[in-house]
Order: sequence, then structure tokens, then C-alpha cells
Amino acid sequence: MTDKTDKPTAPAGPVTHVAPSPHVGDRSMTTRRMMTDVLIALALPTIAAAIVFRQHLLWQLLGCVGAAAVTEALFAAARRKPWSITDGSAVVTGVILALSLPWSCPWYVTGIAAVVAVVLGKMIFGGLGQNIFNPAMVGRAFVMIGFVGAMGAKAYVTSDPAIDVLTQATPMTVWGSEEFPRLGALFWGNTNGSLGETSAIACLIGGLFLCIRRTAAWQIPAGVLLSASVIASVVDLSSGETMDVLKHLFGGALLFGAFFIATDPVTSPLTPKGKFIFGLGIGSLVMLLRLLSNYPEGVMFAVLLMNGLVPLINRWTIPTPVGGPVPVRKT
Amino acid sequence: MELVSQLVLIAVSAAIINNFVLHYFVGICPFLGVSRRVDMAFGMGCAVTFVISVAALLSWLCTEYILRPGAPLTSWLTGNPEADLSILNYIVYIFVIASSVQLVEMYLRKFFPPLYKSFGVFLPLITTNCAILFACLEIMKHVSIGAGAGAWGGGGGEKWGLAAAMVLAIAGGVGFTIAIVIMAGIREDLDHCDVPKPLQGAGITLLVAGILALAFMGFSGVDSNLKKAISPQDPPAATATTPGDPTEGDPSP
Amino acid sequence: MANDGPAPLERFLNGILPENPVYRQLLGMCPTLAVTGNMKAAMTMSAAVMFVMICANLITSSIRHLLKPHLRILVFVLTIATFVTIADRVLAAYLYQMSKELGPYIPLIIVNCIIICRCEVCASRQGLGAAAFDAVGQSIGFALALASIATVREILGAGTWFGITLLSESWWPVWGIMVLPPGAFITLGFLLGGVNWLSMPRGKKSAGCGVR
Amino acid sequence: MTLVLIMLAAGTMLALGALMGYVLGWANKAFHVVVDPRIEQVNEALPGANCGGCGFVGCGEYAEAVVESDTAVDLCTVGGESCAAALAEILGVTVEQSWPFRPAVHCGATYAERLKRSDYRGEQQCATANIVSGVQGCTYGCLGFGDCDRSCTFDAIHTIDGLATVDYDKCVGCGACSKVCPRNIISMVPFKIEQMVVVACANEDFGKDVKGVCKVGCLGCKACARASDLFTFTDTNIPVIDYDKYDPDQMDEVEVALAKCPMKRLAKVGKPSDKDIEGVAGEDAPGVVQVDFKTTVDDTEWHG
Amino acid sequence: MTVAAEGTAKLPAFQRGVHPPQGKVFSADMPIKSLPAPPQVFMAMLQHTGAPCEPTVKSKDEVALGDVVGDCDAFVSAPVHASISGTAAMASVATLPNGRHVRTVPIKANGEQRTGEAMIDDVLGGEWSTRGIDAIDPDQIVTATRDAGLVGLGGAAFPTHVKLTRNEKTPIDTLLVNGCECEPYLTADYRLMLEYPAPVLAGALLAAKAVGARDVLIAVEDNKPMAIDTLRRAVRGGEVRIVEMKTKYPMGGEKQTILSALGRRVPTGGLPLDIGVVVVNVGTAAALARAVLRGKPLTHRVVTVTGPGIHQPKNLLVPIGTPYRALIDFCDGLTESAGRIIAGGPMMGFTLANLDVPVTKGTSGVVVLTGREVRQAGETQCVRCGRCADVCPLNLVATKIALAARSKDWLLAKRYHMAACMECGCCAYACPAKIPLVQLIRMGKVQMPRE
Amino acid sequence: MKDSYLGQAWLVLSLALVFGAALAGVQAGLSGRIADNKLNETYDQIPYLLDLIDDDGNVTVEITVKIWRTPDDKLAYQAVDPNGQAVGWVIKGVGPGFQDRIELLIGLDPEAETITGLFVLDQKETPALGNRILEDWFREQFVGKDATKGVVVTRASPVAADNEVGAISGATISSLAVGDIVNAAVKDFRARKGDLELKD
Repeated sequence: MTDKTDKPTAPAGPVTHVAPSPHVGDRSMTTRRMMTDVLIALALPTIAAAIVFRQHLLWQLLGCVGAAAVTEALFAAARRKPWSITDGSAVVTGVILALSLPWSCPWYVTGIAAVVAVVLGKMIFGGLGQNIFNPAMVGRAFVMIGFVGAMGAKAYVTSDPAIDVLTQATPMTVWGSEEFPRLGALFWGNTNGSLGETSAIACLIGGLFLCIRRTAAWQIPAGVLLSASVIASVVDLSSGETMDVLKHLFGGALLFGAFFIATDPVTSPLTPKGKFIFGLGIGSLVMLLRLLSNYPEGVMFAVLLMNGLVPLINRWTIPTPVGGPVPVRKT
Repeated sequence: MELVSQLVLIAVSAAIINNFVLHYFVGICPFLGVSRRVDMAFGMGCAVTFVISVAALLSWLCTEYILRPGAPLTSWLTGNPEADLSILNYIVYIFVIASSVQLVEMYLRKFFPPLYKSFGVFLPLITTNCAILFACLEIMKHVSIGAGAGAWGGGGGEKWGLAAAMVLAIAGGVGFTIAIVIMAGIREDLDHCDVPKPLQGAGITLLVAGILALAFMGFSGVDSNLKKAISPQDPPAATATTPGDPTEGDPSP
Repeated sequence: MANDGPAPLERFLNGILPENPVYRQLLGMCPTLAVTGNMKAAMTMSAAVMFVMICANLITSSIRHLLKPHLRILVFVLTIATFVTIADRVLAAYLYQMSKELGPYIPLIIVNCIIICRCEVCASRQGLGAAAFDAVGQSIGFALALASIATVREILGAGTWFGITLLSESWWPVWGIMVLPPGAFITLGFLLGGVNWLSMPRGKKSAGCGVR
Repeated sequence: MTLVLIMLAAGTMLALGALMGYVLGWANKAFHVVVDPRIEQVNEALPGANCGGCGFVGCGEYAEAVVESDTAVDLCTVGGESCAAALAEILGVTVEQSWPFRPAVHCGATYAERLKRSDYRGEQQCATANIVSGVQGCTYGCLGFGDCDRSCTFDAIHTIDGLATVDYDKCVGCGACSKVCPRNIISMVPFKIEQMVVVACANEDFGKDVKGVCKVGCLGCKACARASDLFTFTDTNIPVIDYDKYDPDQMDEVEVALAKCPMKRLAKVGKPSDKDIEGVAGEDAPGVVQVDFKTTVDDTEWHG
Repeated sequence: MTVAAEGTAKLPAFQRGVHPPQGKVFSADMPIKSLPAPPQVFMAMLQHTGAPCEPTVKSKDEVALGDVVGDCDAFVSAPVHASISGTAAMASVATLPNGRHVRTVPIKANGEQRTGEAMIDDVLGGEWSTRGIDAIDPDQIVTATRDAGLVGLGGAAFPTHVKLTRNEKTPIDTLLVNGCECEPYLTADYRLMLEYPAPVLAGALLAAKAVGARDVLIAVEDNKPMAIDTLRRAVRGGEVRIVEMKTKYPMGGEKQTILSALGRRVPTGGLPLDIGVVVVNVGTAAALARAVLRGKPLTHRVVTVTGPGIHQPKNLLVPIGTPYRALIDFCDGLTESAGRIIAGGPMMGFTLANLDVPVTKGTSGVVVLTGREVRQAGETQCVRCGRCADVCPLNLVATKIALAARSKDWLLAKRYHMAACMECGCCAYACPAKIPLVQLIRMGKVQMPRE
Repeated sequence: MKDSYLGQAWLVLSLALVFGAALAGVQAGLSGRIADNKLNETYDQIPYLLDLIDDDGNVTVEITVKIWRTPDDKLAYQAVDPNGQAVGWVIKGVGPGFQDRIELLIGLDPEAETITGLFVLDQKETPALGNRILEDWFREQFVGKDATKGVVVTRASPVAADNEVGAISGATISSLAVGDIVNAAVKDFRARKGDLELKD
């Protein structure tokens, strides 16, 4: 259908390509950008941890990130799949894992946690975006159960007070006793605990940043905090204590978990409603485990348990299309 | 009240904390085989729960009246109050299970063909589902011998009545259903994931089960602490402590 | 179809790898996961399974012409349960600690799918010799599978093998998780993947390594 | 004491056995459902590949269909004749011999021979590329993203140089590739002899339009039709082969047509097994294979 | 009825949706010009939703402007008219931008062609008296519409007479004229409303008369204040209400327009008719006025040729069937940086590789984007962030549908209501992983086996 | 019809008969040994629990064991020396540990006022941590504690009070569980001692 009368401009012009619609995209948000956001938000708890734990933080951070990146690269090479550190997932996993470990974690435990996080938590499901469980929490749970000695309460405490908070027990292990730190210490982070969780204010600001950037869905932390505070209040009312709600919220890993661990988009539900249910579930489980289980803290288990339920939550929260469900076509 | 709290504890323990599948490894075959689709898994869970209840009822009756040492029927027949037929335990249980499964299967095939069709080949598998025999054995342990027989303190040895046996069976079945439905949900999602080829199918299912078992370990102690919460005065505590006290446990996430 | 089955020797070898009950047929998973925390328990279990399987196969094979379809399963479980009870009592009498450790998993051999499956598939259609060889092959395959898992779990989890210390606790931190339920699932998952991976290039059909 | 125990145990078992035996016996009768034992037999005779080539979800469903609803016994292409014969034996019907069907790709242009290819950005599948127009000039020809390749469970079709190419040694004729092709250019043709003639082009446009988009496309010159009445033209510019008329013993005319085709778009393809060939000696051919060369887009609702 | 007072308060927009960059500056100030008749046009026989037409002319037949060249007996169909005078050639098959094979009748121009101002005057200019509309018989309007080959000019190209035909079961109370033009870059409707409000209003009233609607609304997005002003001035004292809509994509989708303007939901799989509303595009309204009041068929339409990749963006009155090449050449051709030529808007349009395909009745614009505008980031793994669900105006979960389509899991696709998707492109626009969600869903809809 | 049903089942019936009898035979042959095993498990520990072993591992006092029981089947083993003098009691205590049940044997002096020994019969605590309750140093802490007051498990080290027992560092729950079980069992036993009657 060529026509000789055409001016030569168009055919001799630029090389165009074909592609499906839509032809414009929101360039402000990419998965890499999301990962960067998470890292920026994690910077605050990291800095807080650096202030409290000093060099211990550095070793855990290097160990986790390094081991995670190397493992991911090796696994990708073994499967002959492209891999790039710039997708950020190995780094995010490594940082979250490091921030959830005790400062004294021996090198082999750190390494095993990172390797397990990447292999068992992510790569066997097909890599980024396909895992069911939060990789960092899988790694942590593995060493938690596997090396209780290196991960249990005594791993946090030392009698050698080079860093003064390290002589205290972690808040959740001394729940209800005299040793429980003041709220102010919990708020600013001047307490013992896993590296990243001590400072409530750092977790709050970092988390709010994520929510405002919409990298994290606000429904998840909202659900977690709501259900946790409701349960804590009920327990308060029955016990007569009054500040327990704040202690529950600021103590332990609840804030860190709610804002940084539970909000991992890969392992949380798709729809806003599902996300809120997911958050409620985590909050309730955390309180259940804190109050009743043999473990003083339950964020890790709660997240893993709810991760397992995500496919079912997704299934139960399929939104109805505007205008109602698709009618069954008669033939 | 005592009975109610006992039943609650048995139920919570069997359904969640010491989940049949994830803690005792019973019922793994259907757990691997019938966990591809959520609806199918749920059906299987219901079938198991039903059969397990029937089997528990029958085996409790057999154990209580015939098999346990000093069972009334046996003693009366032999005139010996110590007569012990517990050697027949296993054979009787499996006999009961096999027949009742087969009966259910025939019944379903006749009267509910769609249900029968959707279970397909898995109904006969229930016969060989360890979960059911396991429930019977647990009941036997508590009925004929009594766990921790002869022990002092509140730590065990209570003989179970029919109610406890049934609660264990049903809760065990529910626990199985929970585990298999969660697994089916995950496996439906895994259909769209790029799982390494050697791990596809059973491999990844086992690994996911491993992670789930890890997660379920978080519940350890909920039963005994719940017991303390329900009846706080019961055993004298070695120290005045609250549940979340210093422990080998995990102080954070 | 009954006549042109594989030769007895082939049946024997089949059980060991090509039709390994655990890795290939995914049968008998409950004991595979439950008793592989250490080698002693695993091997005791294997021995018990072997005893029961051989006896059950022989009996089934010898009464194979008398079976009625609707009572077939009943006969199988009756036979198996009898031998399991015998094995259980013998263990309790002569290996009391082991029998305590294995707990309910010895009686659970009754519902071990391997045995019922072999009764169904092989023994009820074959002569005594074939059934015996099949039983031995399958139970050796089962034992090998259990041994492989138990080896990994015991060495990593306790630093020992058959109770003999291989890795001293002074420098080897034991992986407590390996002797707990998650360790069992994870070990078997990876071993299964490994076996599939090793046998992948040879057979095209291994692609669907799923459960039937 | 021991004797009493033994007696008691035996007695208990006897009672239990009698009870269960009786109940099951009764149930067997009372709940009896007539299940055709042949279903089981058919299932065993099928290869169990669950490839879906027969059009059913799996071998099990096909077995049921064969026994219960008079479905043809020769639909299993994987099991082939022996399987069909076995099924026929079970069902007591005589199997009607059928020709082995094998896929033929109605396009013969590699990337180099296709003109006006554009840089395509999007999901790299034929089915998706097909709904973006202009991936290449020819809107009929092979897209080369390998949907057929991926659909084949037998590793028998490969995309080489952007062209789907069948490996007839491995192909069992299950037809998955032909179903998956969004441009309908893979058809199942009956194999009468070792090498069948097919038209390796699907472009129905006028010769001059074809020339604009493909170096080797069929121009619709009708030279083949003039040489042999095997080739006919209907309302499109592409010859249709009437396999009814195809006679393996009288290939002279066809050879002439092949020689005369200016674009060499008449291709000999394939090689079914000797057994397949022998099996159909002297049978009637299954007929015309009319391929519907339209893209799946043509069936969709209009979009501006 | 006073108009100005009403509609000043903006109506609440539909939920979710996106805000892509507008890009309307390129051509918003370009008055509509007439494209000189090209040497050859290609009249596609299927330019509408429904049954394709059969050519009614043979090769070498002489046809005049407005002569029927293709027709079909089916109800849901519309005839095709020659857009220039000339000689018909042999019908051939063309592949339209949507990938569909369609028969076309080429017409070679001969003799004098009407063009330039005269053509614009004929199509849009002059007096459009709304007096006497009340006297027109509704059936007459429908017949005139059918004969003029009128289809929706907004994009979906649904035959207009089908919409206008009265149905006892579903009485229509509202006629909504859609002037939202939410697609970025496109300004054809905007220029039409700004320069020629009279035919739009006349068409609106005619359509309302045809369907028996009491309410007549013209919905315009608030990013076109001048068009709103012009229309308000034009309707002063009339019965037409101008409603100002929030600017949000896809406000122009009829389901979203109705939801935002009237608060009613069109049932999934249904039509606006089901809830008593008829929606026509402003271009359609103008063409309707022309068809009924002047008796002229649909032969020309306004097309925006715009984008950073075109030298001289313009709004053109184009004979339907003109090859795209002629439009682009008339706008001084592509710039060196041009990377993607799109028939339609950038959200829902189709790329063009072959510029020799013809403009159809549904073509609202040609947008030429450069490498800068088109997305460059490569596809990454879905991280299940749920953004696609956050922006879907229909409340669907695009990622699940798309991944189900990719792995051909039709059960899952159905569970997530794949068939309800209208392919507006919001999900793919928002997707941080740059997954071609819309393409996958379209593929799924095409491939899903129909029961 | 009835006959035919049972007739079909003749194989099951005869097998049931044979197997039932065979099993009973096995039971008859082995039950004594199994019962002995169970008893010996406890008996073997009695000298250790009652501190009747000298440094060379020899039993210093020849004892016989009397079994007492309450009407609700709680058992107590009383060790009696050749003179018929009671040497001490051994009782069993069971309770929840960190993971699963812990079964203990507790040795008491004849008046049940002092704990003379502790033995862990069965436990499934965390390896390398909770299962350190098996270690001698931990168990020996209980020896000599006043049974009337009950032990208190503490994390403080060294232990301050008489009746305090040092917990295993990092395994407080398991340690506490042991303490709880001991206290409960001892308290129960002391309260119900009067109900005991000698088993034949």
C-alpha cells in the first residue's frame, strides 16, 4: 500500500517501536525506588542502633548484608538467572535481619541466618517477589530455634559494661518487674534489645516516612497497633495497670515489626482490606504470644504465621468490581 | 469448670500448639497430596475430621470397656479384674478405622456422588492416614494407662473421659484442616512462582511445611501458661513469675 | 499382567533407588520425618518396618487368591497390625529405651503407606518369592532414605552419629533446630530436591516430581 | 490364665471380625454402585502422561469418557495405535484406523526474511505480541516468541531463528502447539507418507502486499494449482491442499508443482514412525485440512 | 432553567484512578484545520463494535463524497461512506492498529475535492438552529443516525443508533454528553467544544429527544475551563446543564463519567442503558446534529495530531480512511527523537508500525511520543505491592488477573473478575515493576476459553 | 443372606481368630518382661535417688522396694532396708516443660521432709539448653532441700537462701518447670501420704 506521492520524511524518519498500552507510566515509582525508600527509612533505626550499640551494629550489618548478597549471587548463578545487587532486595533483607539480631550474635549464627533467609526464605520460591514468608524472619526464626544459646535472653546481657545498656535485661524479658525500663528510655531507645528495635521514635519516624511515601501500606501498621493496643488495654483494665499499653507498644519489636517487617509488600495481602486484616492478625498474635507463650516477644512468629495466611486472606478479600460481579454469560 | 478447662486445653493443644501435622508429623501423605487446591484441601480436612471423630468414639468405647487393663467387660467375662487385652489395641483400632472409612466411602459413593467424586482417590487414603490412628493411640494412652501414670502433683495421670477423647479427635482434625488449608493456599500461589525444578511439588511443600512448623513453634508454652491463667492457684509456683519471664526464649522480634 | 512383572532381583533393586519409597513414591512420610532425629532410632524403625513388611508381604502373597474386594483392605491392615504389635512388644521387652523413644511411631507403622501399598500393588498379585524380594528391596530403600535423613539431622543437630561424637561441642555449635520438627521438614525437602536434581538429566519425566 | 487370655483375645477378634465383616458385607450390597470396571482397565492402559492431547483434562477423565460416553478410543496420540487397540479390546469395539496427525507450521520465514519488523517492547509471548499490531510486517506469519515451544511436553517444537520448527522425531502429534498458536498457523495434517506436502505460508493478502512484508511469502500466483489439482484456491490468495486427493503413489504432478512454486512455499515436512505408516496402508484419508488463518484478535470485540 | 449557577460545585470523582501528565499544551491552542483530501483513502469495512460491513461498490466504481461503500443488515452495525470522491479499487485486507484483519475498499481521489474552510463549514460551521427539534420524530432521528453511519467517536465506536433506539423496558431519563477527554495529549473534543459548541448542543438535544431523556448534561473535566465557559455561554437559557468534573483519568470512561456525574453504577457487563442513561461523546453529538439537521453522513472527524515527537501539532478535520502518514506529513512529519506513534491516546491507544493504515471513525488522535515519555525501566518481578489494586477505577486486582493470564490459570482469572476489566491502563501506569498488566489481561480475555 | 455376608468374611474371621490368639500368646510370653522393664526403670534409680551409693558406685544398703498406692492409683515406692526400716520414698512427678512433658523421679527421706535426689525420666527440652536439666550439677542442687517449704528456682547466682536452686542460664523456663513439678509432686505426696495402702 505504499504510495509514491508520499513525501520522504516519514519513512526515512526516526525508528519507532511498538508496545502495548498504556504508553506512559508513573516513573516516580519503581521497585528499586521502593527498596531505596525502605533503606532510607531503615537508616533511622540503624543510626539509633549505632548510637546505642556502636561497633556491634557494624559487624552484624556487614555480616548479614554481605552473606545475603553473596548467597543470592551464588544461587542466581547456580540457576543461571541474572542477578543484580541493585534490585536492593538482598540488602534490605540483610539490613532487616541484622537489625533484628542480638548484638552478641556470633559470626556463624549471623551467617547462617543470612544464608537461610536468602535461600529458604526467598530463592527457593523463585526469588524476589515470589516468596511467601518474610525472608529476614525465616532466617531469624531458623537461628532462633537452632541456636537458642546465641539468640536467647542471655545473649543480650553482658556483665562487662563497655556499653551501659548491655547490662540491663531486655525490656520484654523483665516485663512487670522493677527492672522494666522507663517509658522515656523505651521511647528514645536507651534500652537493651535487638539492634534495631530499641528506639521507638526512630521506628516511628522511619515508618511514617514509608507510609507517606506509600512504599508501605499504612493499613498494616495501623492494624497491628490497633489490635495490639486494644488487647493491651483490655489486659490493663483487668490488671489495674495503666501504662501497659504504651509499654507494650514501645517495648520490644512491635513498632519495628509493624513498620518494617510486616509491611514487606511481597508477603502481605494485595488489597487495602486484606492488609488491614493482616495487620490486625499480627497485632493480636503478638499480644497472644507475649502474654501466653514461653517467648517474651512474638513479632517474628506472628509475622511468619500471618505470612502463611496471606494467600487465604487474599482469597477472601477479592474486591467486588464496581458494578458488581461479572454476570455468568449464557450461551 | 475443671472439665471445661481441661477440654479447652486439650483442644488448643491439639489444634494449634502440638499440631498433628506440623508437630507430630502425622497425616503427612494427604498433607502433601491433597494440598493443591484450597477447596479440595478443605474437603479433605472435613473428611478427616469426620472420620477421626467416628474412629475416636469407637476406639474410646473399645478401650474403656474391653481393652484396657481391668476393663469392665473383660473382667466380667474372665472373672479376673486384672485381665488385660491391651495387646489387641492396635489391631482393634485399625480394624475399626478401616471398616468405618470403607463404610463412609461406600455410603458417600451411593448417596453423595459429587462429594465422592471430588475426593476421588483420596478417600481410601484416609484409611492409611496416620492422623486417625494417632488420635486413637493418644486416647488409648490417656484412657488405659493414663499419661504419667502414678505421678503426683497436678502433672498428669488424669484419665480421660469420652468428652476429652472426642475433643482431642475433633481438635486434631481441625488442626489438620488448618494446616492443610494454609498449605493449599500457599501452594496455589506457588503455582505462579518460579520454583527451582527439582524442588517443585513435594520438595517445596516440605520446605514450606518446615517454615510453618517454625512459625508454629512460637506457640510453645501457650497451653501450660493458659492452664496457669485459667487455674492460677493449682500448682505451687517455684517462683512468683509471670508467663513472659526470663527464658531461653526470644526477647525480640 | 501379573506374569510379566519384573524379575525378583530387579524388584529388589527397584526398591533401592528407582522406586525408592521415600524419595520417589513419597510414601511413609510420617516415620521418615518423625524418627530421623538420630541414627539409632531411624535404624530401629527401619528394622521394624522391614520385619513387618516382609511378614505382611508373605502372608498377603500366600492368601492372595482368597481376597474379596470389599474386605481386602481389612485383611491387609489386620495382618500388618498383628506384626506391628509383635514388633512393638518385642521392642518393649528387649529395647525398652528405644521403644520409649519411638513412642507412637511404632504402632503408626500400621498405617505406613509403603506396606499397604506393597501389599496392594505387589504382594496381592505376585508369588511368595517376588513378594519377599520386593519387601526386602523396598525396606532397604526405606532404610537408606531414613539413614540419609538421620545422618544429616544427627550430625548437624547433635554433632554425633549413632551416638558417637563426630563434631565436638567445644567448637561445633549444634543446630538445635535439626532435631526439632522444622528441621525434619527442611532436611527432607532439600534432600528430596537434591535427589530429583541428581536424577534430572537422565529422565525427562522427573519433571513432575509431584505426588500422584 | 494364659489360656484364658488367648481364648479371650481370639474371641474378641472373632466377634469384632464377624461384626465388621457382616457390616461391610451388608454395606457392600446395600450401597452397591455400579461402577464400570472397564474405567479402571482403560486407565491402566493409558500412558498416564496427562498431556491433554485428547482434549480431556487428564488420562483419568478421558478413561471415564471413553467408557461412559462413547468417546473415540484413538484420541490418545501419545499411546498411539497400541493404546487405541488396547482400549478397543477393553471396550470390545473395533478400532477404526486413523491417520497419524502431525503439526505443520504454515510459515517459512525466518527473522531475516520477514520485513518491517519493529522493536517490540512488552510481554515476550506470541499471545501477547499478537495483540500489538506491527511487531512485524506480516500479520499472519510466525511471531517467533515460542508459545508453541513452551507448550510442548515432548520437546518436539523449537523456535529457530524466529520460526517454529517441528522435530518430527520427537513429535507424538498431541496438538498442543496447534492449539496454543494465537495466529492459527500450526495445523494438524494427516501423514500418508514419510514426507507430506504443506503450504508453508499463511498470508492471505495480495501478492504485492505479501512482497512488501516477506521475502519468501506465497504470492498467490496459482502456479501450483495449474500444475496439480491437489492445490485449490478458494477466496483467499493461498492454496489449500485437499488431502483426500493426496495419493502417495502419484506424486509426479505434485513434484512439478513444488518445482514451479516461485517462492518455494510448498514444503515437504515430517516423518511419522514406520509403524504409523504401515498401520494405515490402504486406508481412506481423513480429508481436507482447512486452516483458519486468522489471528485470535479477529474474534475479539472491537477496540477503536 | 439557569445553568451557570448549577454545576459550579465540583462533583465528587469516582474512587481510585490516576493522574498522568496532561500533555495537552501541544495542541490545545491549535484551531481545527481541514486536512486536504489525500490522494487515496482506505475505507475499512469494520470501524465499529458489531458486525462488519460488506463492500457495496465494485472495483472501478465511481463514488462521490458521502456515498455508501459498505453496509450490513445487522442491527449492531453501521454503514461506511466514502470520505472523498473518486474511484473504488479492489477490496483488500488491511491490519488495523488493534491487530485485526479488516477488509478495506481503497478509493483513489479524482476531480475536484472539497477541502479547507469549505469543508469545515460543511461539517461543523454555520448555523445550528435548535428550534424545531421538538417537532422531530424520534424514529426519524434514529434512522438518520443509522443512515449516516454514526458510531461513538470517543473510541469504543459503538453504533449510535443502537443507543438511541428507545426500549420500553429501560426508559432513559438522562442524556450525558461526554466531553471529559481524559486521555492525555488529546484535544480534539476540547477544540470542538471551544470552537463549535453549537453543533454539540444541537446534537445533545437531538439525542435527548430521540431517547426521551429529560435531563441533558454535558460533562467536562475542570482542566478545560475555557470549554466550560464557552459551553455555558452557548447554552444560556437552554435545557442543557454543563457539569464540571474533577480531572482524573479515566474520567472519560462512560462508567466513570456516569458514576461521578450521576452517582449511578453501570452493572458489570451491562450498558448505561440499563440504568437509564445514554452517553454520547461530544464529537458524536456534533456528527449527530450534522446527520439529522443537514442529512450528511459521517465522513470526517476531528483528529488531534500531537506529541513531542511531531513537528507541528495540530487539530485536524480528517476524511475517515486517510492513511496516518498523510496526517503526520501534514503536520510537518516526525521529529528525530520520535519513538512511538500511537493511534489514540497514550493510555489506551495502539502503536503504529505501519503508517499506511487508515484513520477510522474511532480514531481520536495520533500521539507521537519520544523516548523520554515512554517508559524506559525494564520489567521487574511483581512485589505484590497492590498499587494496581489501589488505582483500578473498577476495583479489580490487576496483578492477580495478569499473572493468572500469563500462566493461563483461567479459574484464578475468573475468580478475580478478569472479564470486568475495561483496559483503561491505570494499573500498568501505576505498576512499579513495569509489568505490562493491561496487555496480559487483554491476552487473557482473548485466550480464555469461552463456555 | 446373613450367612452369605459372614461367609464372604470367613477369611477375615479366621485370620482374626488366628492373629488374636497369636497376639495373646506373644503377650503372655513378653508381658512379664515388659512389666519388669517398666519397674526396673524406677527401681534402678532408687539407690541413687535415696543417696545409697558410695563414692565407688557401690550400693551401701541392700533394699527391697514396697509399692504403695492411693485409691486413685498414685504410686509411691518405699525402699526398705534388710531390717525392715524404711529408707526413703521415691515418687514420680510429671508436668509441662518448655516443649513437652517432663517426667521426674523424686527421692525423699522416710518422713518426706527432705529431698534426697532427682532423676529425669523423660524430657524433650531444647537440645543444649533446656535439656541441661539432665546435667548432674543441676539435679544435685535439689538434694537436701527442705521438702516442706518447697524449692525456689532463681536466676541469681550464687543462690542466697537455703531452699533456692540456681536456674540454668538461658533455660529458665525448663528450670522453673522442674522446680514446679518437684514442688507439686512433693506437696501432693505429703498431703496424701495417709491415703496410701500397700499394693500386694
